[in-house]
This record gives sequence, structure tokens and C-alpha cells, in this order.
Amino acid sequence: MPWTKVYVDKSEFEKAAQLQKEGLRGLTFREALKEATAQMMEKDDRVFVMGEGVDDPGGIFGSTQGLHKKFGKERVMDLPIAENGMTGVAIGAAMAGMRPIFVHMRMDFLPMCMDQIVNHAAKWCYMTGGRTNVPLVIRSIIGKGWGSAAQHSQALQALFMHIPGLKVVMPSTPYDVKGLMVSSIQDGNPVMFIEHRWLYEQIGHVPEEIYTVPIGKGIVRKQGKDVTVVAVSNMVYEAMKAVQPLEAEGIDVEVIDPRTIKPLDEDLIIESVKKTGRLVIVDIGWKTCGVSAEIAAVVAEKAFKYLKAPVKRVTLPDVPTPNSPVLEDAYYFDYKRIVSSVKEMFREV
Amino acid sequence: MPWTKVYVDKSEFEKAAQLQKEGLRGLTFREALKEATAQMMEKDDRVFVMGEGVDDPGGIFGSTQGLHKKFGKERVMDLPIAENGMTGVAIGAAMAGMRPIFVHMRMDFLPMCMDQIVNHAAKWCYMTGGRTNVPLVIRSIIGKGWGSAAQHSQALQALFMHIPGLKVVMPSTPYDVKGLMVSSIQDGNPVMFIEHRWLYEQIGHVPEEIYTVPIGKGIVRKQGKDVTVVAVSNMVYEAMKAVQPLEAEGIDVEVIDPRTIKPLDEDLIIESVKKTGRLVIVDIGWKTCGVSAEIAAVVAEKAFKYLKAPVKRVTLPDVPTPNSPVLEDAYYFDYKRIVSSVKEMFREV
Amino acid sequence: MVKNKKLIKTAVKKSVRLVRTQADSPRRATKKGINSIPAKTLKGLYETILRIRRFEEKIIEVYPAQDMKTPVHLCIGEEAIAAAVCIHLRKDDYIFSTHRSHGHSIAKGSDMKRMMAEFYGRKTGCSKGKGGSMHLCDPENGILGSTAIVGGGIPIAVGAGLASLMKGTDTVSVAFFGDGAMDEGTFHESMNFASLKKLPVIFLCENNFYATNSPQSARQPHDNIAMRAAGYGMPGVQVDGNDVVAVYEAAKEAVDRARAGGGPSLVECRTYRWKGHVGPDCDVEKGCRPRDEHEMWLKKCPVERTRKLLLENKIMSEKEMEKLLDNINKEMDEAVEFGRSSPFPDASELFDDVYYKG
Amino acid sequence: MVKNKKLIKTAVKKSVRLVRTQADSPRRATKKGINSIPAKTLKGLYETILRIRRFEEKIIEVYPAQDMKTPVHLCIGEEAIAAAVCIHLRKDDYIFSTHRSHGHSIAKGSDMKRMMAEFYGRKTGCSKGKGGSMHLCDPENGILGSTAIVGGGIPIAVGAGLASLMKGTDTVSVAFFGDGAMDEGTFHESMNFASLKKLPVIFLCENNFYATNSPQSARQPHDNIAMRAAGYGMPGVQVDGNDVVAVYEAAKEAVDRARAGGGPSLVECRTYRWKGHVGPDCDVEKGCRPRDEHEMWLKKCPVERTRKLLLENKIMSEKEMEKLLDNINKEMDEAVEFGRSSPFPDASELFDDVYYKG
Ligand SMILES: Cc1ncc(C[n+]2csc(CCOP(=O)(O)OP(=O)(O)O)c2C)c(N)n1
Ligand SMILES: Cc1ncc(C[n+]2csc(CCOP(=O)(O)OP(=O)(O)O)c2C)c(N)n1
Ligand SMILES: [Mg+2]
Ligand SMILES: [Mg+2]
Repeated sequence: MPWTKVYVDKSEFEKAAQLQKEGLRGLTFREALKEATAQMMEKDDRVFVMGEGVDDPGGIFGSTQGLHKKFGKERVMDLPIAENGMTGVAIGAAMAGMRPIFVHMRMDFLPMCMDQIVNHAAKWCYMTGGRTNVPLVIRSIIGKGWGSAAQHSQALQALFMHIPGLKVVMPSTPYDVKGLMVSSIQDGNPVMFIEHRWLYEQIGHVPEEIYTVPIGKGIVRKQGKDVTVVAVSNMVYEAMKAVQPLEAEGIDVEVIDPRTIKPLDEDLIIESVKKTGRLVIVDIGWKTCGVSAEIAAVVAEKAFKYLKAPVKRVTLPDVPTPNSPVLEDAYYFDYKRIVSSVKEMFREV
Repeated sequence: MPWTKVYVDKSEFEKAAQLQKEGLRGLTFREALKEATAQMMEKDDRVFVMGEGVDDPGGIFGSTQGLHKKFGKERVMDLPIAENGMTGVAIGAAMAGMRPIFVHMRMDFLPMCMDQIVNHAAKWCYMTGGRTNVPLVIRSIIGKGWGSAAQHSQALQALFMHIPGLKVVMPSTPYDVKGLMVSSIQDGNPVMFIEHRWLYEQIGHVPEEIYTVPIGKGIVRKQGKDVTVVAVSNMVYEAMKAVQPLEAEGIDVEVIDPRTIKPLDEDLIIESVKKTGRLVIVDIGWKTCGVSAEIAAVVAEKAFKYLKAPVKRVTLPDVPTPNSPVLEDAYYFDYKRIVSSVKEMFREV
Repeated sequence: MVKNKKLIKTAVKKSVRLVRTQADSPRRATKKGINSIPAKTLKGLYETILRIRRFEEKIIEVYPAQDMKTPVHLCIGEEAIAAAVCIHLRKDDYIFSTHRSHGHSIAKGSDMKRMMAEFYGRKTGCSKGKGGSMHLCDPENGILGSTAIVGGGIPIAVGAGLASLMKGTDTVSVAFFGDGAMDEGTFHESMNFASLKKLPVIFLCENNFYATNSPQSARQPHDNIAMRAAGYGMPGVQVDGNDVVAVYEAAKEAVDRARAGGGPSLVECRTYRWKGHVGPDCDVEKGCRPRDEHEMWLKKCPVERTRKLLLENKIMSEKEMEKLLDNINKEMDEAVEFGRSSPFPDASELFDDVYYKG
Repeated sequence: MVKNKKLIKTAVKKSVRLVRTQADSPRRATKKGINSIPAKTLKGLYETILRIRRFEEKIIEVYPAQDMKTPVHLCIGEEAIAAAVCIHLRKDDYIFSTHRSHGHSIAKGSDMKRMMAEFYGRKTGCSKGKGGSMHLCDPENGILGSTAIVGGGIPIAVGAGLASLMKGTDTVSVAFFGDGAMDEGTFHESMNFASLKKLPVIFLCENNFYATNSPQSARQPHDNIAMRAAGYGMPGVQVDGNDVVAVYEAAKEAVDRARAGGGPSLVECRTYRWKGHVGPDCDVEKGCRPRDEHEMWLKKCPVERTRKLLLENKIMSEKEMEKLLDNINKEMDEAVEFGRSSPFPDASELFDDVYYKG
């Protein structure tokens, strides 16, 4: 089905253009995100966008570009640089009947508003015995490269995954980003909506109408029988790129994209491991207590007897992001690391 | 050796008093903590205590009580309620040559200063290529019970364990709390020093002189051959209480107290699992992406072939803390849950 | 050495003078105040003040039984503020409160039975037993919840004000907070944003001069909170918080302005907490506060002052007051009875309400 | 309807008036200013301003080669402030800066070679290639580091001030920050604490009226930052940031006061950023800012103004200035050469410095 398809590179892009002729609609991740936002704003008066620079000519890397012209600056609202207070404002507005989408250019700024996210948004429904709720979407973007360094490159999804009451989604395809944005706006709970900057150019099939992708449901991007690779966000593409080199080695990879990391689609992962007996987890964040730790733990608890080899985590090292290109090269990784990790796993046994 | 000893209850307390006659020195956790602070302040001009209410007659549950009389209010400094800003102040003071100990009555207030901890304290040494450092101890206390509810009971250690550049210690005994406090002050890095309120009355042997307990080294509290139970903070006591009931079932438990969760003493845990083949992790925080996830993942990666059974996590459920005593009872757990979890593990295989 | 010393000195002096002036003379009720308030309103104010007082005293009475397992932050000594602010509010106006929220909830019209049930951790509690004393709510009554994170509720109140504006309603939003909360950055961020957008928000600071046991002087360079407003281009006013008419007038101005689209205000009400920071005891014995300071404030009891005012102005008779007290006492007994006899939630409910299910 | 309308109105008007007055007339240099500053100092100021300008221009020149892989936030148009503030500082005084820190580092005396090497990600960089352009440091020179989290450095500067006080030294600490940083709660918390403890801190706000592309008017209810000081009981002064003598005088007052134990000050320097928020381009074309506004500020060029001032007052001759420029240009070439030819760190160094090893 076209909406489960991952287009890895340029040539796939061209194939997609071809598909367009066949009645499919090619849109970039960025466009899909903006379309979801615009369509929901049209449909529902309560939806509005807030964030530093959302009405900037750049429009949050294009994802909100021009929306203020269509909906006015009251509904596409530039903000003071005051993340904690403004998150409180978003929470209050949400509880009082609005449906804010709060956008952060970089995920690194979220520690500024941890208190409002962790102590307020996440707990409010519970603390009031379910009598109130906080329908709030918090978008944040993960950056990478060009010496952005320690304070402008972080992927902090694990911090939010740890907190009960939050939902955390990390879409990887244009189809999913639209559907998950619609679901997130409609969800009624605080949803951390995390986008990797390097996904923005990805192209894929995106229906024009409003549709949803369910929060909490992962998807098998490629079926395989030898090893399960669970990859999040932009790592889905790297995992897909690892498929062929591994096939060449006789290893048939199953690629799973959880799409949502909280709630996590444990069943999908466990079913896959039952079949393959092997698990590699690929995350764009740090290792210790990261997303990969949780997935490893779930499998060690619930699918232990199917495991034929040690679980493997392919993640960033536990080091702040360096500036120098040489150190960045050592810090980040791509599909090649996935290939070598999987191969290693088969060598070891 | 007396300093590895865990005194679980009253009768042990009395035994301790007995020990005192034998030349050992019984001190509560609270007293040991205060003694370490006072001795370091005496020894080193640069050390000072800051925090809301540190000079209060209550003195942070007694742990700083009266220190302001001895050292003056400049060195035992009450603060505005401004966690993020005051953490920045502590960082600046630390870099400029002081050695602050910042005390928080409840760990729940740390999300307020996540930015300064995560984006500044943790990264500063790295960002300056090691040319500066932040010798800062951040104490925080985990509470529990009496309807303290969602915002006054959290155990957020996993959030900090995830962040490179921080060290995270969770002492359980009077001996360790003194030795680890001394080490933390001397360490030269930002150290998250996490204390469970329910440990304060625990008694144990505490030498009078200044001594250190190394950061990053765990300890075997009780040797055993059938199953490894890794327990943190006050859960060490619950694990110790589980020893006998399990022995009665013919299960010989090894209890490990990591004392430091970042850096984690992986070797100690792995060596134990190699011997026992079984692992139960007991944490006082939430499960998902928690301390228990990391420990499970480490073992699933590095000691997989020694594992005879699925790993088990005994933690709080992924739910905000409720108020009602009935719900608190369902939320919290004690040694009985450890006993039943271990027994289950043996039944399953 | 310093060239423009004069200029700077003047600046310093000016700001200091400003502090002094305002600190020494918090606004009291205007002369005609009492006369311009309808008798019914005055009676209502007294009734609310008394109800809050008795509610808190009831807690003191029952707390030693140790079956009310929730930390209680009593507002005895501060009751006039809640009463005189909330009387200007409609059911659909919002208030956001703190750890010390009993008085605000009562004044806004919350059901005391459900409050007590909440304190007793019962299923019938206003937060179904999940929140406890620090997380009261009453959504139908404009109380969307309370937070015990100092300063945490201020921006949330501003957000509700923003929602009013966006929805085009004329509801207003009141952020109750203490002098301690003014230390927090959220105060600044909230004031700035509310002023920027001219939101219908009242920043209502109950300055009781302490945060836990930290005196204001250990946390702030001066004790004048109202004067902080000027920096934000916002009106600020300081009143004697134990003078119900003064609070009534200041709150009326602020609420009316907000409702009419005139934007936010900061109202500082100077008052004093009689009991300990948390729990039913008085902490003067522990050396937390000077005894004479405490005694001075006991003399400014808002219940007594309001009572005297009403008697002197013949708004209510002693007899009416006695009857009122009787009724209120009955309410309290009923509330406690309801709370104590209500069923506990089922343990399985632990897992409900983590997420809203729509 | 509203009873004390008058009182409130006055309050509003007062605060508004305060804004207007101060906003319309930022302090300029005093008449005698230029005469009371030694010629050598004036020369030094010009030299620093020019050095900063040429440093930034050098980056613009080399950036297209794409081997300087770090985001650069240029301060062209704002150079007078860094120069006129840092000239009052000793080597052991602290400054804390932001993402836009090149000028401050140069003015404080940092080695431009090591700065450039840092930008090029080399081992010889001031942060060993780990920090990049946003995290410059020079500990021996009072620069303990820079942070690119808006508002993040302000409390850290206050902490260094606290350390001075506790250690009994007379060093002062300067927090450089932008108008955007004033939005953050850390500004409030820092101002409050510094005033409370009378710390030797200078809050030096470079108000360039934009945060990224958000105009101040989209973030703050008025544009007067200096007047925020009064609420904290702190002197606040607003100066024309492109007038080097005005900044010199205001900074001198503030530094002298801090060093003498007189406590903190807020100094607002009004200025303008010529280039885009980040990178070597000018973003006027993109519609980020009105063209005429940009052009108006180009006319206020701090380099040109200072140059004219020195020529008119015969402090320096054209010839001397030319020679100075030559020398500075040589410095720049050397710095780039040093940066470009220095060795990269070894990949294994990735793991160093996560923790300080003592
Ligand atoms: C962020 C945060 N820090 C610290 C605390 C602990 N605390 C609870 S109440 C309180 C004092 C609050 O003082 P104030 O705002 O003046 O209210 P009052 O209790 O005087 O009514 C403190 C410090 C908290 N709840 N939240
Ligand atoms: C906490 C935080 N929020 C947002 C950003 C993104 N950001 C980087 S610079 C900047 C603008 C800062 O404006 P200002 O303080 O006026 O400094 P200027 O760039 O004008 O010199 C913003 C919003 C950030 N770095 N940190
Ligand atoms: Mg108070
Ligand atoms: Mg700016």
C-alpha cells in the first residue's frame, strides 16, 4: 500500500513522481505537516499555532510558512522567548477549550519547559480525576550537523517517554506525519510531536483529505525473517538503506518503525522478534536510559525465550554533541553502522 | 566489614548499638549526611550550601539543621523560589571557584531547572573542551505517601541518568551517604545526589573522619547464587527483607546496590548475572525508559548468554502518583512484591 | 570617579522611594467604600469569610484522627481575599490556585462535601480521590484545577485568559499566587505576555511575607510586589488584604477592567498566615517566625474585622451572625460526614485517567 | 462602574509615561564625555571596534568556502558596546556571553587565532574544537564559557558575581544578553537575586529590537528594557549603543559601582544587527525587517561614528587609522591561516571532556 512506503533517496523520489501519474500524490514531509496543520485549522476554530518565529518568512523550516497570512497572526502566533511560561499558557488555553500546537525550532529548548510539560500537562488529567484534559500538541525539531554542537542538536525523546501522561510520536514519512498530526490534534492529551530536520525533504504519497494515523501503532516497513531492526524517526531510512547490503550477505532484515514511542507498540515488536529471534534497535538519541533501553528491556522481559542472540543498541554515544566536523563524523552514524552491527551479531553467534 | 552492612529494621538498630560498644559508631543517614556536609565546609572554604529553607528550623528534614548557626547564613543560604535561575547561579559560582551544594526538598522541583542542569551544567566542561568544570552537587529528596500526590512524590532519576556529563548517585546507607557526599563535593563534575526521605532514619556504622566512597562503584549487599536482585536507594532495604522469605523457598538471592546509577557499575552486575543467570531490577521510579530499563538492556546486550530466564523489572507503574491511600497502596510496593516477582520467575522456567 | 553619579543616584533613590511609599501605605478601603457596596453583598462576603474560616478549623479538628491523609495548607488569616475577589466572578470565570487553595475554591462556590471527600481520598472527591488537597478542581465552576508547583499556575491562568480572548467571550481569569511565586520566572513570563496581549487576567498576589519559612526579605530586595507591575506596563495596586472592602474595591477595578478588554492588572493583597506552612499546627513555637509579629497579625483577624464592620454599619445583627455560624457549622459537619462515609476508589482505578479517553 | 478609576488610570498613565520618556531619549554621551576620556583609551576603543568589525567581515569573506562548519552569529553594527564595556574590565573580571559572542570575546582580549581555530573545528581552538562559534571560552581571561540557550548565561554570570563576593575579591561579572533574553524567566530570577544580595554584576542588554526575526513588539508590551530595573530596586539606564562614549560612561558607572560594593545595574544599549540572525547574509531581502529601518541604522555605523569622533577631536589621524587597519587586517589573515592550518582533533577525542578528570 502506498502509504506504508518509504522512499529512501532521489531515485525513489523520481519513481514517486512516476507514481503521481498513477494517481498518487507526492508531497514532502514538510508540506504534509503544513497541510495537516492548515486543514485542521480550517476545520476546527479551536486549533491554533504558537511558537517563536512561526510567522517568520522562513516559517519553521517551511512547516508553518505563510500560515499567518491565511489565518492571521492571532492564530499563528509569534511568542516571547519564554518556553516555560508559554507552555503554561498553552496548557491553560487548551484546558479552556482551545487546541494549541506549540512549535519549537529545536528540541534543545524543551528542558526550559520541562516543568510545565512534566509537572502540569502530563499530570493534569490524572490530578483532576479525568475531569479536565489538556489537548496540546508540542512540536519540536531535532537538528544535526554543521557544528550545531551541544545545545542545538539534542534528541531528547527518552525524557518524555519516561513520563506517564504524555504521548510521544516520531513520524518518519510524509503520510505518517500528516496522519499523526491530525490524530495528535484530536487526541485530547498532551502529545510530544518530534520531527527530525532531515526528514523534511522526504517525499511520499499523501492523500489530500484529512485522515488519521493511529497513535500507538507501529508499522513493518519491510518484512524479513532473520533479524528485527526497530528504527525511529529518520533512522527508518537508514535501516531501509541497510536492507540491501545485508541481503547481499544473506541476511533478511525486518524493519519496524514504531512511529509512536509512547505508547509503544510492544506487540508488533515482540511478534517480530518471535519470528526473527534477533533484535537491533536504532535510535537517534543517547544510549543510557534511552528509547533503545526500553525496547531492549521489553524484549528481554517478554520475548526472552525467542531471542537467539544478545540484543544490540545502535545509538549516539553518551557524549554531548561536539562541534568539529571530525568529531561529528565520529558521533553520528548512518546505515553503515546498522549493517556492521547486524553482521557482527551474526558473526558472534 | 561494617561499612557494607545494611541494617534493615529496629532489631538491627539495637544490634548496631551493641556494635557501638565494640568500637563502631552508629549514625543515622540524616546525621551522616549532615556530618559530611559540615566536615567538608570546615575543611574547604569553597564549600557552601544553598537551597530553599536550608536555614529553616526544620533544616531539610534535619539534614542541614543548625548548619547556618555554625557557618553563617552566607554559607548556608536560603534562596528565592527560582530553581532554574538559582541553578545557573550555582553553576556560575562553581565555575568561578566555589563548591556549592544545592538542596531541593523534593525532586519534583527539578524539572524547573532542567535547562540549567541539562543544557548547562552537564555540557559546560565538554563545550569548553575541558578548560572549565562545574563542581556542583545537586541534592534532591524523593518523598512518598500521605497523599503527596502527583507533584510531590516523583523519583525522576532516569531523566538525569540519560544525560551525558552528569553523575547520579543514590546512596542507601549512612556509611555510603557520607562517603558519597564527600566524593561528590570533591568530584569536580555536576553530581545529582538523590536521597529517599525514608532512608533518613536508617542507622549504620559511620566513621568520624572524612572518607570517600567511590562514585561509579556498586556493592554486593548479600551474596547469593540463584538470582541477582539489583535494587536502588531505599529498595535496597526491601530487597534485603526479601532475602529470608526467598531463602525459605530455597532461593538464594544476591543483592546488588549500585549506589551510583551514572556511571553505572555494569561489571558488577554482569559478573553477578554470569553467576546467577537471573536478574530482577527494583527501582523506585517509573518503568518505561527508567533505571530498570537501562540495567535490563545492559544485561540483554552483554550477559545474554548467561541468562536463564527473562529479566524482570519491579518498578512503579507508569502512572502519576495518586492521592488516595487506597490508590497509594496499589501504586507503591515493598519487599513482598520482590518476593513474589522472584518466585514467579522460578515458577515460569 | 563615576561621572554621572548624580543621575544614577537619583535613579536608585527614586526606586527606593517608590518602594517605601507604597510599602508603608497599602491602599485601604475608600471612605465611601462600605456605603457603595450593597448590604447583601457585604453579608455574602462575611458569610464566605466565615465559611472558609470554619472549613479550615474543621480540618484542624479532624486532622489528629489521621484518616485525612493529605497535606493541608490552611489559609486562616487570609480569608478576606478569596471572598472579596471571587464575589466579582461569574461561574464561567476562571480561577487558578496553588497548594493553598481551600479558600479560593470555597469562595468560587465549590461543593465542600466533594472537597472534604477529596481530602479523605474518596471516589466522590472533586478529583475522584486522585488529587488530594493540593489539586482541587471544579470545572463546571471555572476551577480547571490547582497546582502545587510554586508559580506553576500563573501562566496557566494566562492561557485561560488567552482562550477567552480567542473564543470571543468576556470571561476573566484570576491567578492566585503567593509572594513566593513572585520569585519564579513564570511570574515574569506571564506578566509580560498578559500585558503584551492585553489579556483578561488578574494577577492576584497574596503576600503573606513568607514562603514556607523563608521571609520575603531572604528572597526579594524589597517587599513591594505591586510596584513590579510598572515594568510590564501594567497597573499594579497594593491593598491591605485583611480589609475586605479594600480588596473588594481593588478586585472590582481589576475584574471590570479585564472584562471590558482593558487588559491585566496586578493586585497585591498584604496578609498573614496564622498556621504553619502545612498542617494544622502553628509554627511560631518552632521559631519559624517572631512571636510578636504573629500576635500583631492575630489582631488584624479578617473575620473579626468584617464582623465588626457589619455590626457597626448595622448590616447584620449579632443574632443573624450566630444563626449564620450555626448553619455553617452544620455544613461543615455534613461535609466531613460525607467525606468520611464515602467509598474509597477501587484499587484498579489507579490506572484510569492517565490519559483522557475522549 | 469602577470606583477608583482615577487611581488606576494614574497608575497606568504613569507607567506609560515612564516608558515614553525613557524610550524617546536614550542617554547619549555627556558633553564633557569625550574630553574626560584619555586619548589612549579612545584609541583603544576605536581599535577594538575596528577589530571586531574586521573579524566579522573576515568570516563573511571565508564562509562561502564551506570549510568553517559552525553557525556564525555576527555582531556587525553592534561593536561599540563590547568595546566600551570591556575596556572597564580587568583580566580577572568575568563576562558571560551568548550565541552572539565574537565581539565580546575579542573586546575582553581573547586570542583571535584560537577563536578562528575553534570555528574551523580544530584542536587548537579555544574550546579544542568541541564548542564551535557559540561556545567560546578563555578562562584565563575571565571568559568561562558562552551559552547559546537564550537567557541561560544571565544567572551564571550572577553566580560568578556571588563567587566574587564569597571569595572576598573585587572582581565584577558582566552578563551580556539580548532583548530576546529579557523575555525569559531567568532574567527575572537573576535580577531579583543579584539585587537581593547586592552582587557585583552588570546586566548588559544589547537591545537590537529583534530576537531572530521576532520584533520586540511581538514579544514585549513596550520597548524600554532599562525601566524594568526599578521593579527590582536596581538602577537602570538606557543608552545609545552605537555611541561609544555614551556606552563607555554608562558602563563605567555600572562597573565602578559593582566593584565598590554598590551592587548590580541594568544597562540597556540600543543598537541594531546589520546581518541576518545567523550566517553571513543580510536578511532584509527575505522580508525579515523593513528596508528603511535597516538603512536608517546603517547610517549610525559605530565604526564610522567613532572614527569621525576621533578625527574631529584629533585623537587619531587618518594615517594612523590606515596603519591600524592594515595591522588588523594582518591579524585577521593570520588568525584564519592559523585556524585553517591547525590540526583537527583525533576522532577518539570525542570521548574526552565529558567529565572533568581533575
Ligand atoms: C517549584 C517549587 N519549588 C518549591 C516548592 C516548595 N514549596 C511549596 S509551597 C512553598 C512556598 C510558597 O510560598 P508562597 O508562594 O508565598 O505561598 P504561601 O505558602 O505563602 O501561601 C514552597 C517553597 C514548590 N512547591 N514548588
Ligand atoms: C531557550 C532558547 N529558546 C530559543 C532559542 C533560539 N534562539 C536563538 S537566538 C534567539 C534570539 C535571541 O535574541 P536576542 O536575545 O535579542 O539576541 P540577538 O540574537 O538579537 O543578539 C533565539 C530565539 C534559543 N537559543 N534558546
Ligand atoms: Mg507566601
Ligand atoms: Mg536581539
